[in-house]
Amino acid sequence: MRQQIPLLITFIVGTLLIVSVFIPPFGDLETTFNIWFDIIAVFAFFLGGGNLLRVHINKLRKRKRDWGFSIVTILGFSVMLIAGLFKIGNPGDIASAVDAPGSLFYDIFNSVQYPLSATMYSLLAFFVASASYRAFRAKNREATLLLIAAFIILLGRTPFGVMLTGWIPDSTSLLQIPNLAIWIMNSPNLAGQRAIMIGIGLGVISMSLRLILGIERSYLGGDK
Amino acid sequence: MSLPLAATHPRLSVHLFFPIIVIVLTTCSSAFGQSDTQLDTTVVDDTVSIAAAPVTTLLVEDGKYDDGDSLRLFWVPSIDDQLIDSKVTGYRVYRLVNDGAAEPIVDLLPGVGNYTDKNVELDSSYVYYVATLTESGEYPSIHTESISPQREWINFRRGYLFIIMMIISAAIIFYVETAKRGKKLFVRKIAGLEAIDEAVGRATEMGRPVLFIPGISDMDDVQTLAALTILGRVSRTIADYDSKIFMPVSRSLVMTAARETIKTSYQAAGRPDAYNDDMVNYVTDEQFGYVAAVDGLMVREKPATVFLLGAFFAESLILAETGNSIGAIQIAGTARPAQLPFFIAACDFTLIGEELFAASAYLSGEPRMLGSLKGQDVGKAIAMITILLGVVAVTLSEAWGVGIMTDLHAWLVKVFSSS
Amino acid sequence: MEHFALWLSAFLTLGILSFLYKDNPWYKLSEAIFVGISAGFWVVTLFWDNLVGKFWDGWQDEPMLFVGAALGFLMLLRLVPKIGWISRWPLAFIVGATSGLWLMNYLASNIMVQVMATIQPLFSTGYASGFDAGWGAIISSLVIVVGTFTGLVYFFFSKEHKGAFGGAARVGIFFIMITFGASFGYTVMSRMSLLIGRMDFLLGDWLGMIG
Amino acid sequence: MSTRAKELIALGAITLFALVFYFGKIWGWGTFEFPTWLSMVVIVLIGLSLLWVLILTLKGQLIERRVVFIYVAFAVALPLFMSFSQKITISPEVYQLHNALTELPAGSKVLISFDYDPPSAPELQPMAESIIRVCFEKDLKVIVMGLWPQGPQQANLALEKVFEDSAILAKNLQYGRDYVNLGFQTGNEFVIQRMGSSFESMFPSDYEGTPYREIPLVRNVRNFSNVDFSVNLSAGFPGTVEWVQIAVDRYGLLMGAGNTAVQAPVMYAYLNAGQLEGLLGGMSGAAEFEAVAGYRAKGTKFMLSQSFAHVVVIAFIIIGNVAFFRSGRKSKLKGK
Repeated sequence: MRQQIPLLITFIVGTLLIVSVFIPPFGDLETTFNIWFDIIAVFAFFLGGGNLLRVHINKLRKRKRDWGFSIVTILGFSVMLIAGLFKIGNPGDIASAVDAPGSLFYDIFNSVQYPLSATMYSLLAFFVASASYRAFRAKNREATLLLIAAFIILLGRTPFGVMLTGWIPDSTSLLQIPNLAIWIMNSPNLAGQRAIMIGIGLGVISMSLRLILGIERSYLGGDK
Repeated sequence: MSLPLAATHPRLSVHLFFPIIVIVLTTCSSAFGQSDTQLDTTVVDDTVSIAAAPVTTLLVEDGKYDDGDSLRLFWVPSIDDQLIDSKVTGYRVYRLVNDGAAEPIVDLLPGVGNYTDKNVELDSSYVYYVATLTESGEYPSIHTESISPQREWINFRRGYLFIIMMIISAAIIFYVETAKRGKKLFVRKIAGLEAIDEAVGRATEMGRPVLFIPGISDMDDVQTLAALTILGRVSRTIADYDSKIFMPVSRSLVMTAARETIKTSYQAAGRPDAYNDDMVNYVTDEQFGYVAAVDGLMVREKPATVFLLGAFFAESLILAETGNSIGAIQIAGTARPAQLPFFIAACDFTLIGEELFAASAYLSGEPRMLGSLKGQDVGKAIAMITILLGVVAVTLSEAWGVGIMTDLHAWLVKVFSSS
Repeated sequence: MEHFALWLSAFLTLGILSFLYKDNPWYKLSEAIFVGISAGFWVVTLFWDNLVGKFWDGWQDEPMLFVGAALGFLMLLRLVPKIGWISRWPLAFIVGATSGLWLMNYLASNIMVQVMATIQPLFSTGYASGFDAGWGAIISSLVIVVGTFTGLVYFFFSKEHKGAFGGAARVGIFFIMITFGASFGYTVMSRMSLLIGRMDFLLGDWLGMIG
Repeated sequence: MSTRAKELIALGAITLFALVFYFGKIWGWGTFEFPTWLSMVVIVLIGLSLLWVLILTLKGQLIERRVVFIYVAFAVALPLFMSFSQKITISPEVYQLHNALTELPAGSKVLISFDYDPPSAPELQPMAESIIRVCFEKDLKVIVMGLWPQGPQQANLALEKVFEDSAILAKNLQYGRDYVNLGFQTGNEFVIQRMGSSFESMFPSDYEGTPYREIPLVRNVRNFSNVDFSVNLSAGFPGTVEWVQIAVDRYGLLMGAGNTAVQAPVMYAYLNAGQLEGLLGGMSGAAEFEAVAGYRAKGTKFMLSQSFAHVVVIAFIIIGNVAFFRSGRKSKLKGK
């Protein structure tokens, strides 16, 4: 029973949503599902947020390594909760938008969360460089193609690419690096993207069918 | 001069075309004795007022293949609706429900000639008219006839979509059944998946944990589901090897589902007591906050093996490079094409798109699962044949005007644009 | 207050950047703040947008929302060990719905649209002037068709990559590699501008050294 | 000396550096700029050090990734101080925008719509600053607005920046008379449409809450026909596409645009069809505009930073391959 009911729910809901595409009166099911999902996600958040707190309180209580930082996390979490749920400092009191300019919530977001987020994002600039250094090596034919394509696109977007091949006459202007870069983006790149996308489409169909039909059930009642 | 201009500028050609239609229509209507003096009567005393002609040939019809929840309006825009220096500032659609009072329902941009009213109910009747708006007033058109929306039970426009879906699904189910009956099916090796056992084994030998990241999307992304099905197999191996796994996640629902998955695997391996909820922890929904925490965990816990499977966005390279720097074996996979190059660059094995979805079937080694992979190939074959056929057909038809090829191409277009 | 906010932002920015050197207390502090604040941010946002905005403000008009809330409530039963297994129901619901939705979406947008887009003439004749496509265009069209075709061959699971089939698969993986190289090169530029923005904040807004 | 001590010294140095320059900022030190010779020296040094890394690699010594990080950091940071500029070839569409602005008679009204938010600021903010600056230099009146919620904020930042220039400050420009910020309005393309008949209906009051009719600059501006030129700075939807389709096509507004590098390619179609009077694309567009306007500011510096960063990435790809071929392609290399 414990296994059968979930499998049945998955089957019925999945089939219903597939069929709804062809039956106009069921057309709203997708929207309905999305709203329900959002609501379920909020309830699940009690579990997630609770888990976050529990982990850090445990760390604190058992004086595990780095327990001091757990205090900071708990404090940050509570401050943000109080500021947002009670809308502290909001210009229009409780009726105003939670992130109205001037509120504590808004200020913390701007001077704490935004710089943190933007900086974490900007780490990519460093990692792009280190990955290029380490990984773009002509180890074999595939890697060489990857390297050449990346190199041309990169060069094509800097003034050096223009200078390097500017002497090539207009009759064979395709060989000028900026033009070559555009051609790569529009032709071989497009072809590769399409193959990958069609493949993904089929993968999703097969995966979804396995789930709906209950062949794949490792996430629920396990494989026996 | 005007002809090539109109040809290169579709909107302009439309605007050249409408006046002609309107002239023809007005001539016709006056010939039938319906006086169109409305224009004259709306001339107002105010000298700054700008009069404009109302829209013509306003038609209303039931929205096809819907739940009886739409009505579609068409009209020919006002003759004064010009591309440049137009007097017309827009159109306002009015509606009379069950012969009640007229109410405005929407304002539209100039140049617009249709509107779909999606706020209608099955049992009511509706009458519409459209007013041309200028800066000084409104110039209403005649009313439409009364209409009630109809409900259709089947969307025939998507017939071919249905057929294609059935063919692909049938192929998959057919091979699943064939395999179930014991027929051996060949599936080629997928390097990234062959490496999983070895990678988990390595973690065990080194006495270091396995880190599993299921992407940053929630359970409403099928990539997350794929990641969880793989987690089912991987955690089984981990349970067998008595390795350790830890899994920070960025969604509460994923946390719940992942716990369920790992628990099940440990039970299946006969070691339910070794399972512990702390294997999976929620961190934060914030994309880069999650990344900051995972990066920290990576350098502190030094996992021997890192799995990055699921939906990844800009953070893919940050995670993969950090994982690389601690010398972990990394197995990555995503169906987001933009992130694949970063995984290719920084990870040891990468499951490219479709391989991510095939992974759990492949790992299970179960005949039924492998059958579904074979079924997928049928879909690929259909796509490939269609592309070849279509390209040949359209080329022959465009270059040499081969009639049958034109028909074939037209049919393919019809089939594949039925979505 | 303005000074404080500026220094706080700069402190946190440098804290994250310090991770590039190695893991250290400064980074750990920034990370702890980040996790706490952002988790709180999302609880608050989800609370106001979803629970209040979608459920509380909507249930009078849409009583079916209670089904969603009930499923959400079942989720919480995990906390009661004895009947914790009921929490699989909402999960099963989500898995079913996600599978059904994505199956159709991917069929329509990934397969049908992409196949359709690939069906283009290799060349066509103009009304009077014979072929109106130059060799460049013909080659480009051929490359797209061949690349898409062989790329799909690469993804075939049920046939060994041997012989002519293997050759095609190899051409396919070449195309896929070019694709990866191209998108890598293409993204490098936008990634750099993010860092430039942060540097501008540190050296300009904070320290006022640059204009 | 132990690593720990070195780290503490580095930390102390950073703190000291920050404190010194922060108080310097408060005391009014102003900005720093390398003279050309110093810029050249810096570039030569970076080049030489890269060469040295190459030689080390040839000798079989691989550098670790933190060295790569340092190069990226310097490649991005140092050009921000350089007055030296790379030779910039100016695209015709940049000239076109500049000419369109400078040929306007003094007193003409220019509408600038800020349709982006902070993440796109590195690319679009330099454009905003130099465009506003050119307007003020030519005594044009500036009306700013935003279709993105954070747009007007970005506009204010840009205005503040422009007023730091003493030449502009000396003009003693008045808010409300010479420039105005109308703020943000929700509704995306419909805002543009309604502005076609009445600005006031969409912006009953400006960013600071002053009623539209009480602002001298816009009191007589009814719709697009009272605006002489417009510039749209856009990072997506709603943005240039919507402005072109509605304001340009329907109301005949003259418009130029600035776009992020990612979306600029799409806009060339409008440029070629004559629907746009000029286009700036990404950081290079901003740099080119500054070059035409005859001064150097953020755009040029950012562009320089970006080019430097690209060169560094390219250099390390080459070094990586040298390392690989030197090792005889034998073993699978893993940079530390």
